[in-house]
Amino acid sequence: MSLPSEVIEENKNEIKKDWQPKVIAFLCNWCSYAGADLAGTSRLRYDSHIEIIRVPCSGRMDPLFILKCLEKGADGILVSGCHPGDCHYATGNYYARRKFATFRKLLEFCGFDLRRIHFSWVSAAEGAKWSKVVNEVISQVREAGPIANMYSRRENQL
Amino acid sequence: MKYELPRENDQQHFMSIIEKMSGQNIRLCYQCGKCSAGCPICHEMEDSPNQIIRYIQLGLKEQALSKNTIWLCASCQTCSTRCPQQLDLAKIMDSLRILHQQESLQQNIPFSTSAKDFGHRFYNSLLNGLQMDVRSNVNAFSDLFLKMVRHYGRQFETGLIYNYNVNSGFLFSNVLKGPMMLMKAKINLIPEDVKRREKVEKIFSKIEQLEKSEKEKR
Amino acid sequence: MARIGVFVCWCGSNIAENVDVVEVARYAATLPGVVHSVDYKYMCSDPGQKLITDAIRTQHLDGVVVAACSPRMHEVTYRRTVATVGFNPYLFEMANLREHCSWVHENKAEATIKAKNLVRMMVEKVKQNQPLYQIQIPVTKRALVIGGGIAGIQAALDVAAGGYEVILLEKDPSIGGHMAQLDETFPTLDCSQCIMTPRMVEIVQNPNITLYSYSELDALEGYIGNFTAKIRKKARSVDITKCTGCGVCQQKCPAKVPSEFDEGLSTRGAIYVPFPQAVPNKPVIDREHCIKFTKGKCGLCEKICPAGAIDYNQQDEIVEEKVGAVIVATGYDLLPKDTYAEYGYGQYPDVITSLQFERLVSASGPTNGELKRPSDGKIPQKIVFIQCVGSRDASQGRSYCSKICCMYTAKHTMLYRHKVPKGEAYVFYMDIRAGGKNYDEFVRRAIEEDKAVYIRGRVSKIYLQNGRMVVRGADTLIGGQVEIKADMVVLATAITAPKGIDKFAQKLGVGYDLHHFLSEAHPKLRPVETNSAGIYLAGACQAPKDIPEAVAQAGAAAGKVLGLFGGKNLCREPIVAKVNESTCIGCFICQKACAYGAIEMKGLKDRKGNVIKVVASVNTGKCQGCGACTATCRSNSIELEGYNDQQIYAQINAIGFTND
Amino acid sequence: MKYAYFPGCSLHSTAKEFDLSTRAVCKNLDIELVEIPDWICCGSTPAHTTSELLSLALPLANCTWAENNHLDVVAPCASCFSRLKIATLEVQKDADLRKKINTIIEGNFEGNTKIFHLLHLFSNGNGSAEKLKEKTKRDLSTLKVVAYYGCLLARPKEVAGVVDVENPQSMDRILNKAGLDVLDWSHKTECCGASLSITDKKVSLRLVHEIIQTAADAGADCIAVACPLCQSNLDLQQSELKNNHGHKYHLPIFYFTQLMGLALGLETNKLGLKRLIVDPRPLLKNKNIIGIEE
Ligand SMILES: Cc1cc2nc3c(=O)[nH]c(=O)nc-3n(C[C@H](O)[C@H](O)[C@H](O)COP(=O)(O)OP(=O)(O)OC[C@H]3O[C@@H](n4cnc5c(N)ncnc54)[C@H](O)[C@@H]3O)c2cc1C
Ligand SMILES: Cc1cc2nc3c(=O)[nH]c(=O)nc-3n(C[C@H](O)[C@H](O)[C@H](O)COP(=O)(O)OP(=O)(O)OC[C@H]3O[C@@H](n4cnc5c(N)ncnc54)[C@H](O)[C@@H]3O)c2cc1C
Ligand code: SF4
Ligand code: SF4
Ligand code: SF4
Ligand code: SF4
Ligand code: SF4
Ligand code: SF4
Ligand code: SF4
Ligand code: SF4
Repeated sequence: MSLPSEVIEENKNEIKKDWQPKVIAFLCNWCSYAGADLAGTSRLRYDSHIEIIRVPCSGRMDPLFILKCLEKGADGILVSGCHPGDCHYATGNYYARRKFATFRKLLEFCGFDLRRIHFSWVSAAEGAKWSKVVNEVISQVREAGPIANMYSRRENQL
Repeated sequence: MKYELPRENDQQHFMSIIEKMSGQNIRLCYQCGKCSAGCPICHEMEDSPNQIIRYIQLGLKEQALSKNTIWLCASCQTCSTRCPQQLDLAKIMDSLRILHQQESLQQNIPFSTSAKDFGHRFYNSLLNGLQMDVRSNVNAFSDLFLKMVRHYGRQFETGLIYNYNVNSGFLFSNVLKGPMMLMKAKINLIPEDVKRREKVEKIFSKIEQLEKSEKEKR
Repeated sequence: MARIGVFVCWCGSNIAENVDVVEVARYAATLPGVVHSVDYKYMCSDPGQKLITDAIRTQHLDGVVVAACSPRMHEVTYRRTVATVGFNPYLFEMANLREHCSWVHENKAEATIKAKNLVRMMVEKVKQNQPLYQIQIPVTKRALVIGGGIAGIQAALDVAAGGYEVILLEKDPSIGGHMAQLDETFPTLDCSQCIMTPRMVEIVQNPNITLYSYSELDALEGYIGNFTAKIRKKARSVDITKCTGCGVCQQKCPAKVPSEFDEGLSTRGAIYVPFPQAVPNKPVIDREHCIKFTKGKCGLCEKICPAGAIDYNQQDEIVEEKVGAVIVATGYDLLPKDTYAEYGYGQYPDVITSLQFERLVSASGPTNGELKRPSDGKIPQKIVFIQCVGSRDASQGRSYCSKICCMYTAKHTMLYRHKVPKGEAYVFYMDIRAGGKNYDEFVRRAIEEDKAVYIRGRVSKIYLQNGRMVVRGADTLIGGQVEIKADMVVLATAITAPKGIDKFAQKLGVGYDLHHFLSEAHPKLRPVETNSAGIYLAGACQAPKDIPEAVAQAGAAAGKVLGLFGGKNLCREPIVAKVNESTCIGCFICQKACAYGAIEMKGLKDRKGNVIKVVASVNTGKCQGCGACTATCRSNSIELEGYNDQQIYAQINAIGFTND
Repeated sequence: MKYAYFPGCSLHSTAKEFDLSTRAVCKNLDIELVEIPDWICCGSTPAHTTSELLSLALPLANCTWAENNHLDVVAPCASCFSRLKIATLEVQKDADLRKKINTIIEGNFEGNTKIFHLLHLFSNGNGSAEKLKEKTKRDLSTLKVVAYYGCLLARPKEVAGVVDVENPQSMDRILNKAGLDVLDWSHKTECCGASLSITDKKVSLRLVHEIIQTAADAGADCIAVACPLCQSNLDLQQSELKNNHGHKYHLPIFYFTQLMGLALGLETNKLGLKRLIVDPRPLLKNKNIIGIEE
């Protein structure tokens, strides 16, 4: 992983006082994106430190997207798709799930803090679930701290 | 009839005890009755096998353990083989019997091999034995059987049948067969000599200790 | 250099209350490539839309970002808007500031930062967008219906009524399917053949319908609107153009074969018409059993046929038909009764299946409608019906309910009582499933008026005692065993998917479930579509169904086909995968990932026409735009238009912190 | 072929004729049986309805010897077979349990030994069935027999190793090879209630009655069994049916090995025919299978 130098500069060692996490979520168009819309329509409040990238299907997810996000300074990742059996594209979410599980193992093997990486199933009707998932994910990412610290720790070890 | 259904917790508890003992998921039973339909002993049972499962599902422990059903079950496995939900009912029956014994809801019939005790027991059985039901019969038989094995290393049928009749009170029914069997040289008058008797005794006592300590842990 | 326009919407106060929209618009203007940035109260109102079209024209924009509500709300609106001024609709994107931002975050400062981030990400994405054009697929307006049961017949008639040509394919010598075998039908007890035969005749009379009976599908190629079906017309050994249907041949044929139509309760010749009302009413020779074909002798039918229609040398014929849509209506099978050893293993002749019972009571059946039992022809005075045989039985690997057997068993008890007024009918059931209009009333009638005795419990064994069958079951309501001495036992054996349907489904590219019933695209909202565009389902091939449901679904499938044929061309969103042929290494891993079979092999040729390389190629008719292939390709050679790697990476690259 | 032989308590007492005929037939078919020295009782039903550990420890104390001597075990008693097989299956599945049992029995059982019922020896394709057919000396084709498997030879499926639990065939096939007229019937695997014969006689009598009656209805002259408990239950209680159910039957209950022995032409006194309660000799004489004086 190449490191954005300015990030290292800024966050040399400890958490800056006003640090806020940044979580990137990849949502499938048919279920989770619609679920997040519903959370909005229902005015369910949740932590704002999450930004959503729309993909047609969780099966579109390439693990490299996740690495790229981390490289760009995201502190946590959430991938969310349809429930098993409900995939708009029949099997996409199974693929995603399988790929994701393997990928997580790999990250774990590399000593990566898994509190940063999450997968969930949220349907178009589950606005409340979406807001709950977001809050849970973000609170875990908060515990894990700024990703930059991880990079700088690595740097120090080298 | 009216049953007070136990609170969810108690209910779970009894069902999960049986589930743990038998390794069966009791919730699978959808009360189709095929087990009872095929059970060769069903006629004689106070409650049919599927009803016993129902009691377990509802957490009605008293009901499940107090019926003669669990003692009449011949372990023939017909039910287990044909159950559409693949429940091993015979195993559940085993578990209920074991639980019953463990909880000593029923006092076991004592047994001794000494001549003096025989006489004593014989006399006692004349007084009380006649009212005994299947439950105590089965218990008595199992008990005696195992004590024979423990003592001799093998089954000693003459002793078993003699003792059983004496103890159960059904004094004359099977003893009558004795002479006929002897005539055919079917059974031995003297127990066979197993050299490892002490070893067998050791197995029994070890298990006794193990189970006792496990029970205490619970 | 890009020329992007950003349009930030207030949505009245919906967005503006929690997001500083003016600030967002100001910020957007600072982003590289953004040449125009405004905010407005209601962007989707007419004046709002005009703001956009005017800007496109005056500012010569090559990208548009509307920062407003969810694209699921207004993406279509704005695509239309920008298209009115000749702007490519796929150069437009939306940032979701309402559902994903203002409505869910309270802190205005935080929400404004987030809004800026979202806008920045979209601006970066839209820079990567390429003009895309709707895919126009020409549609062959002819339909293929596979399976000539009631579902297939109904579907064929409905599509034909819409004025389109239909090809109806039936593997058996006659159409009719299972319904033709039934006696009277629930819930109204009208005679099955009386209501069915007219429709069968209509099939041959309708000029829009071509019937291929005794024919099978060899292959189906192509995609929605453009299928090619290879159909094998099996050799009938009878020239149906000459045959007059006089039937002499089948009367004289010396071979005796168990009749499929009568479920083995009667025999037919090797040359035969399956039943008198068959359509077409022309015989076929069953070569497996014909003495001429097996032993080289006989030839009787050829000698006696007055029309000279017999042709032993006929060959299978392959025909190709071009169609635009396919309706699959291949129906069901019944579990054979010999699956249950405890129920007599097919050893006891008087233990029969429900379909055999239908034949025994049918006026056209082997006993002319007199209910005589198979073993000795006696009229059974006591019948036991057993429900759920092989259904709801995990130990048999079938945990599903067959859905129709509760109803037809109730019907059977009625038919029985109508034939044998003093007879006793017992039914062993687990639950009675009679959900439907007038269905439960029907079952109650069987119990209350026709005196069927319902016993709640399963049967464990049937055995012989003094030559009489004893049925041993349980009545769980009284909590004990019951035994009934029966003259006849009818097993409501499970409805199963036809044997070999899995292979057939693979041929079509249609999914199937654990039990080999064909899979619909969505159980509630797309119940007649499959995951393969242009292929639809009707009848019991999808799940056990009774006639009303099979007919309703057939009509629905026909409706879908008519909808497809009604438009000029088929328009598809251009969100499809595209292969980079120069980098594709032809590994076809993408093919495995595609649930729609949209990825095909394509040979790249040099000038002389030699194939130099085989690469993947996406059939845009089949591709549904899921992107599974894209995520799988190891050489990055397959991209999903609209969500390609550059577009997603552009968004990711833009996630960094807002600087001001 | 060499096997560790576990006769079990019954074959040393009530079922001596099963032991005798088994040894005689195996000898004739070149199968060597080595009796497990100093074997102990398998615990049978009482053990497994009382304590799971006991029901595993007792059988495995015997199997250990066989395993140490690299022999598979054969047990003629269906009950012993079932207990032995279940015990090995259980400890194969659960290594912790195996360790526990090993400390109890003070031995080391790995779970490698295979457990066979005697029926399997003649039906598992090792050629002895063919040998039986070749060596057949007496013609038994006039003898109408039904094969009775009872519970434990058919159930549970994994233990009994049968293809069709409702209609097992192994004994039918052997008897066929031995030249008998084997009839189909419906009570092959119905329980005879042997385990209740002492504790609740009324029940077991009724079951015995049903089985005997169905066999007679099917036209059988006799019943073949492969389990000493079934045998003694059907044989002993038959005489009492008259008192309790008003029917008198005279169906000899053979061990299938006795019928094999007859077919192989072995001397009748080596097969223990006299020891059966329902004396089979009149029937056999009647059918000219054995001589008047035998
Ligand atoms: C005993 C019984 C009684 C019933 N009674 C009633 C009743 O009273 N009322 C009621 O509403 N329903 C009743 N039903 C249900 C009824 O039979 C079905 O609902 C109906 O037949 C379903 O029609 P279908 O066209 O889907 O399938 P089917 O009737 O099975 O027709 C399928 C057709 O497709 C053909 N086919 C199969 N595979 C291929 C292939 N690969 N290529 C070409 N052709 C193929 C078959 O030959 C057949 O002609 C009863 C069912 C049974 C079993
Ligand atoms: C408690 C409950 C739970 C359910 N759960 C499920 C479930 O989990 N899954 C499932 O598949 N189904 C479920 N259903 C069933 C489901 O609700 C119905 O199948 C479905 O809604 C039927 O849709 P419909 O369009 O036929 O009727 P409706 O939803 O009733 O729609 C009829 C419409 O017509 C309008 N209308 C009525 N009369 C007139 C008129 N004269 N002029 C103009 N408009 C008129 C009505 O206002 C209404 O909008 C459930 C039903 C209930 C009651
Ligand atoms: S057969 Fe199985 S599912 Fe049916 S009632 Fe008995 S235990 Fe329950
Ligand atoms: S195992 Fe017991 S409950 Fe089951 S069928 Fe046999 S006797 Fe009945
Ligand atoms: S475009 Fe969307 S956000 Fe803007 S006014 Fe319309 S509905 Fe509201
Ligand atoms: S005899 Fe000839 S004309 Fe008549 S039905 Fe047969 S084939 Fe057709
Ligand atoms: S040739 Fe074949 S079909 Fe014709 S009559 Fe002979 S057997 Fe029948
Ligand atoms: S429809 Fe009725 S008989 Fe058929 S499987 Fe379902 S419940 Fe059983
Ligand atoms: S597009 Fe990619 S995955 Fe597909 S064949 Fe080409 S290289 Fe392989
Ligand atoms: S985008 Fe989806 S449907 Fe299209 S080719 Fe790729 S995997 Fe198949």
